Amino acid sequence: MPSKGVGSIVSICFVIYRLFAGIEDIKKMPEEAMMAFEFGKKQSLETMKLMLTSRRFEEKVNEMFMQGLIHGTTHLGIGQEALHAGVSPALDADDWILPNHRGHGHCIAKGSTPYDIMAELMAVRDGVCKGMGGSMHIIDTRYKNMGSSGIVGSAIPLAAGMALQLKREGRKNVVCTMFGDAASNRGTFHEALNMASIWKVPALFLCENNMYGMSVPAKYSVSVEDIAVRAKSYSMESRIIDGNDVELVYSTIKEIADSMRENPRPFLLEAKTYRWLGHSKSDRREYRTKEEEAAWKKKCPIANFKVKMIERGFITDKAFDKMKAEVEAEIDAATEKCKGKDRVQLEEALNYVYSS
Amino acid sequence: MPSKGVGSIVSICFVIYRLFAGIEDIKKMPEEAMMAFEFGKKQSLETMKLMLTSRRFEEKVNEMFMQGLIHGTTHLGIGQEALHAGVSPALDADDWILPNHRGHGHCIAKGSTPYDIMAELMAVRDGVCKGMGGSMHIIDTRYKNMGSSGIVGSAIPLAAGMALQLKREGRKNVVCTMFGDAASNRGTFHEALNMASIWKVPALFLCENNMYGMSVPAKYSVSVEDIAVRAKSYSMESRIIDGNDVELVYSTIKEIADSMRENPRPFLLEAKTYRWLGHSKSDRREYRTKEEEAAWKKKCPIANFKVKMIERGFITDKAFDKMKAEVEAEIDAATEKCKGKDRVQLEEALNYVYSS
Amino acid sequence: MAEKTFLDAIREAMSEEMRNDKNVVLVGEDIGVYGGCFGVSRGMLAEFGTEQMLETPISEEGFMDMAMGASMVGMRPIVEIMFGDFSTLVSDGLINHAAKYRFMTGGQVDVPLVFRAPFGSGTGAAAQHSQSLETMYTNTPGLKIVYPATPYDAKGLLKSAIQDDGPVLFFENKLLYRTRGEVPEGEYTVEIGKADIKREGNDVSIISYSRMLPVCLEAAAKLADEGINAEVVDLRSLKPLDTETIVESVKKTSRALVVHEAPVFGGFAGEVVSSIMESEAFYYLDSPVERLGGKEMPVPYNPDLEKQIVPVVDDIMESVRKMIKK
Amino acid sequence: MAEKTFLDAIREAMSEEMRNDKNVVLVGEDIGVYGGCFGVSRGMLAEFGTEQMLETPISEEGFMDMAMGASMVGMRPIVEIMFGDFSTLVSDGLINHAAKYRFMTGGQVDVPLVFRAPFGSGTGAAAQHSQSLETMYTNTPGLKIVYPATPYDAKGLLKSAIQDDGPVLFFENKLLYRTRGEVPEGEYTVEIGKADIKREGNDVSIISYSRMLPVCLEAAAKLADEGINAEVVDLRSLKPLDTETIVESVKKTSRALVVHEAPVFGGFAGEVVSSIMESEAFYYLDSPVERLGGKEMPVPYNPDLEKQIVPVVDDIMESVRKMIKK
Ligand SMILES: Cc1ncc(C[n+]2csc(CCOP(=O)(O)OP(=O)(O)O)c2C)c(N)n1
Ligand SMILES: Cc1ncc(C[n+]2csc(CCOP(=O)(O)OP(=O)(O)O)c2C)c(N)n1
Ligand SMILES: [Mg+2]
Ligand SMILES: [Mg+2]
Repeated sequence: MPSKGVGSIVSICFVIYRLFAGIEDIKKMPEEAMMAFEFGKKQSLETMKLMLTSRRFEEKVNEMFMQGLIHGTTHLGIGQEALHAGVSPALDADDWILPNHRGHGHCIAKGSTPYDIMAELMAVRDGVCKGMGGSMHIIDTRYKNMGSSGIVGSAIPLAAGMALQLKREGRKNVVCTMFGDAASNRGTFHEALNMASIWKVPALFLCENNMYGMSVPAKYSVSVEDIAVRAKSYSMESRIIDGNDVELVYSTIKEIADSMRENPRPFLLEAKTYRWLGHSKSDRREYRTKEEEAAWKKKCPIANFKVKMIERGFITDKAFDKMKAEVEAEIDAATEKCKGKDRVQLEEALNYVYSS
Repeated sequence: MPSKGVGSIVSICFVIYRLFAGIEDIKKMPEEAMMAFEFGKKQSLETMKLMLTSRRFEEKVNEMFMQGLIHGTTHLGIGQEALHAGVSPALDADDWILPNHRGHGHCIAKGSTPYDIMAELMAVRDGVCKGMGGSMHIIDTRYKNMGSSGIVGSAIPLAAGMALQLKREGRKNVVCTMFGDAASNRGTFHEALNMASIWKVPALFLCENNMYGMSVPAKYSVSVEDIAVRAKSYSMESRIIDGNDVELVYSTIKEIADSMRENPRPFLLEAKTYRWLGHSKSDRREYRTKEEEAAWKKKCPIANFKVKMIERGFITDKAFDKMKAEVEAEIDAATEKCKGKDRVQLEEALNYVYSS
Repeated sequence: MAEKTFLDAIREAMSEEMRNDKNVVLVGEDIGVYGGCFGVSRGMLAEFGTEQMLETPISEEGFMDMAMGASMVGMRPIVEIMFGDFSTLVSDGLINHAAKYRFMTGGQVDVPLVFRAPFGSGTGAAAQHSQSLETMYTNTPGLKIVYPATPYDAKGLLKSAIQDDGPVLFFENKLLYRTRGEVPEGEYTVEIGKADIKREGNDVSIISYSRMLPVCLEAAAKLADEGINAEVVDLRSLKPLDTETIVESVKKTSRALVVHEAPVFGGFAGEVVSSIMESEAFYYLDSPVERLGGKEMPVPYNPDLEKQIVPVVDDIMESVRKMIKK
Repeated sequence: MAEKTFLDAIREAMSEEMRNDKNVVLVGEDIGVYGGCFGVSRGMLAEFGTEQMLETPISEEGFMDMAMGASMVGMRPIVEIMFGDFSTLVSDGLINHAAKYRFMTGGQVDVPLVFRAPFGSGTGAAAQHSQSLETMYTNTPGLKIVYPATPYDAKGLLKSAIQDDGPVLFFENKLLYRTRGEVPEGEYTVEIGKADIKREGNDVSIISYSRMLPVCLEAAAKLADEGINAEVVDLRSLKPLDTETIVESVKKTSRALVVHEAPVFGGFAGEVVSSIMESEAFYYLDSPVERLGGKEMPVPYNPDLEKQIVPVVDDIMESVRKMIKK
């Protein structure tokens, strides 16, 4: 995980600025102030490494599927790395996350190693869930990751409930749950956001609007242009951000989470992004155009951040390639390590059914 | 049911006025135009009779409960008569309604006789549902009343689905479903309004905000001051009205329904009102003050409309008392008629389980 | 020992556990000032305040899931729904989440949640407020289900349920709320998964639970007048089911009748019948095991019919008599 | 006759009925361009357009209820959910509404709705996408439930379901989708409520449905090599259940084994066992009726375990052999 040193200081200044500025002032805030947040070198390098790890991990999972070495199904997050590398590093270690089914990158960013997760996908005992859960249920409580429910939208109230309990215990922690554009049409979204609001729980509802729920465009299924608008139904604050800008994601999450710690309340944050690959492995992507995909690939969070890093003198092409190769080697090694590892047997699995 | 003659003409003028006036104009619309809608004498008398019938019917049901002549439970609508007498008469005969559990008055206004409903409450064969449904399920398809579900909020999507089918068939009819403030917290509200919006179905979602869901104040359970605001989450039009003003209810419903016929789309209408009695028969009303109740009784839809009628020379105190006595006699007679009527037997009831 | 109502027993169990542990929280609609739809929590708000009494909007699915989320990080919620019929609204939380999170996470997470719901007909509340929906859950690994018939068992089982680290469904029956029975003052629990012989006998085992139990006991008392000595087995827990007690009883009596309020077809009795069929008790049977339950129809509002669709004392006596004649 | 897949059979049944009646509408997620999660409706959008193909948001409860509302005023919706596990999200529509509206209204309203859901494990989809949840519904008066095992039955039963004026649950199994069988070209229906003897035999009745049926048939074929002649009964409909065919078969064979994928405890087999227990077939039994079903655990992602928790050919053969030895 990136150190929070340099970035945090900048970010805190930014938060203070925003806190003192009224809503009107924020609107009038000079461009420079809005643009003020930049990672320092160390954090930039760490962030880049995280994004590359997320991307490479998914590529590797894809390869493993093709080779029949992973079974079941999986939902890959390629294209959404700015969220992975921007969210969890902006949170405290004791803050919780609940990514959705497309969440491997978030899980790695919160602390699980590629090995922990790859082992789960390969259903061996070393997997975060001992091979019982698989891709849709990467839960790692060591790193306060309560993972995803395979029932789209059902983790939204789970997160709200966790936030409620943290608040009851007087902890200054927040719960951040990620869900898609399509999930915002579930009744659970409505019920959970209403209760989160009336009980003022520190839940950060992060809608990763990647424009599609499986094959269905949000433009068709979501009756409103910006999902953030739905916060009004719950007297809840909200904001819309470019989900492909890792510095913006980081600083926004940090600002909101820190403010929630002091003054517990929920927040709806909408991050616009795009998933490059199909919904799951069997998707032919007939529902969208190659042009649209190409346009979004131009907004690649990694490529764009790389340009900035080069501009700022934080990285060279060569150093970037080296980092990429290192990440690749690391993930290859983690994957190799999974092979031949033993799996949980029936007797042991029976122990997980009922609490003892 | 009141004739739609006089009132309709005024109402149509009003609608035309509003249609030609843009949104901005409506805001600037002179007080007089907003106040323009008044019932003529005939419609006033019919409306008053409907309100008195609704009130007296509920009083009678209450008495019957006390005497142990009706079993189960019931939710009385006393105080909400302006909605009963304002909504269905403003609709066409082929428009559908789906009142909630507090809906006897709506059922009568749509066409069922007090006898039809009282017979249902007394569980005799002549009841609208042959005594199978009881107070929470007064459904009378002869009058396009698809009645209430006992599961709060579940009739909202039912109504949206009915509207969808009417639209598919090219009918110029609307479906109006009534639900409470508390029902707006169910996930079904969210899911149904979203789909109603994307499919542009002619569903009029009428939230009867009587400030409480059982013992729970809307101020506590609903995270927003005005439920109508929630329409924004679905890019849906909405409006808030005084639900105790029968002329306003009538003209608003008429305007919206007529406009939906031409241009099918959903609408969220919030009517502020109050239920005078407890939630159901066993309610001690410890959750609200006598002062609040008294204040709302001053806003009695019947008393206030009576004042207007007297001012307009449509009724005298004496005529009013006579009407009241007539209504009372009518409901007493209907109730007496139920006594000793036969009930459906087991063999017959078995026929209702499966379609044949 | 004091005679208390079933309702008081539940309130006492909750109150004791809430006093012992501030993380035990009652969650539900109108549980505060109103005291709950059936008065179960009447008076509790004064003692426990809003910190332990979480009054919810009408958002069953949402508050069940929220309670579950809270339970994964330290709360021990008791979730009350007003009518068991609204089980349909919380089944995703219970079946897809509460029952599975411990398993799916390889044991990382426990869900110490109690779900309380009143079932049953007999109050004139019609088809959507009168069902007995235990079979929505009995086929779900990961859930425990208890369904007590007496105030004593209600209190003891509810305390066990609250103390259990996994999800437990605690089913109540509206018509039992006002029934009375002995409830000791002190702390005690009843073990989940143990049936109880509520009356001993040699001629037939009448196996039942919840509201049908007193009806069976009444039938047994009347059968005694006819010289028929019925044993009445109260299952108390449906899951895990105490097959041992059932089998021992049937081996002794050689006959069994299973009685519940839910419709016969697809009802829980099928499991009980099978458990006898699969045990050595099968070889002791003098006549086939029989089932009595609700008729194949939604619960009618018509009170004459409402009475006719659930088994009554006469039905039980008649079944037993026929069985014994065979 | 043409050999077709189970999946084609379903598509054919829907397409034929949709051609015959514009009010038959397929409702569900990603059913259009995508062709449905498992490809059931692939290609149908081109023929039927959005008028008869209603692609929904992820709002299972809402679109089930909307479809039901529409069905009360003329639509004949076929509601598809992606995974049968999401039954939990539509159970309110099915149990509290679709099953009851005709009854509660004294016959005023019919609900001609078909609910289609794919169940079952074996695809590595883990605990929330692999269940067999038929018992959530089998105890609900007002619902009919079919669960075919062959393409022929799938087409015939689905057409009957669509033509039925009441709610019918049509359950599918993912592992059957690609299986092939003969499906006649012309119009035909299979009556709801009739079981089918898929293999005749005299030594034991193996009673099953859906995905376990081919497994039972394979076991029966192998048992024949050992000189054991098993009869295989395919229930096809769970509700109404064809007790007559079951009873006749068991009277002939004197032994019965009931097999399903859902966990044994609380599973539907209990109903089948009871129906035998309560019939004259009981007196013909040479050994107790046995059940085989899923293990008492959520479906694990680990593929080794996933295979071990459902009955396989060997389990069935072993059970039968033991039964016959008795
Ligand atoms: C309740 C439910 N309905 C449907 C599905 C099948 N499904 C899984 S992911 C998905 C799309 C979700 O879209 P979105 O919420 O936008 O997240 P994204 O996949 O785009 O990240 C669907 C339909 C499911 N798992 N749960
Ligand atoms: C899903 C559900 N939850 C709870 C109940 C019990 N209940 C019946 S009416 C009611 C209050 C409804 O309040 P509101 O929607 O505001 O309508 P009102 O009674 O005020 O007209 C409650 C809690 C129910 N019938 N259904
Ligand atoms: Mg999406
Ligand atoms: Mg209300």
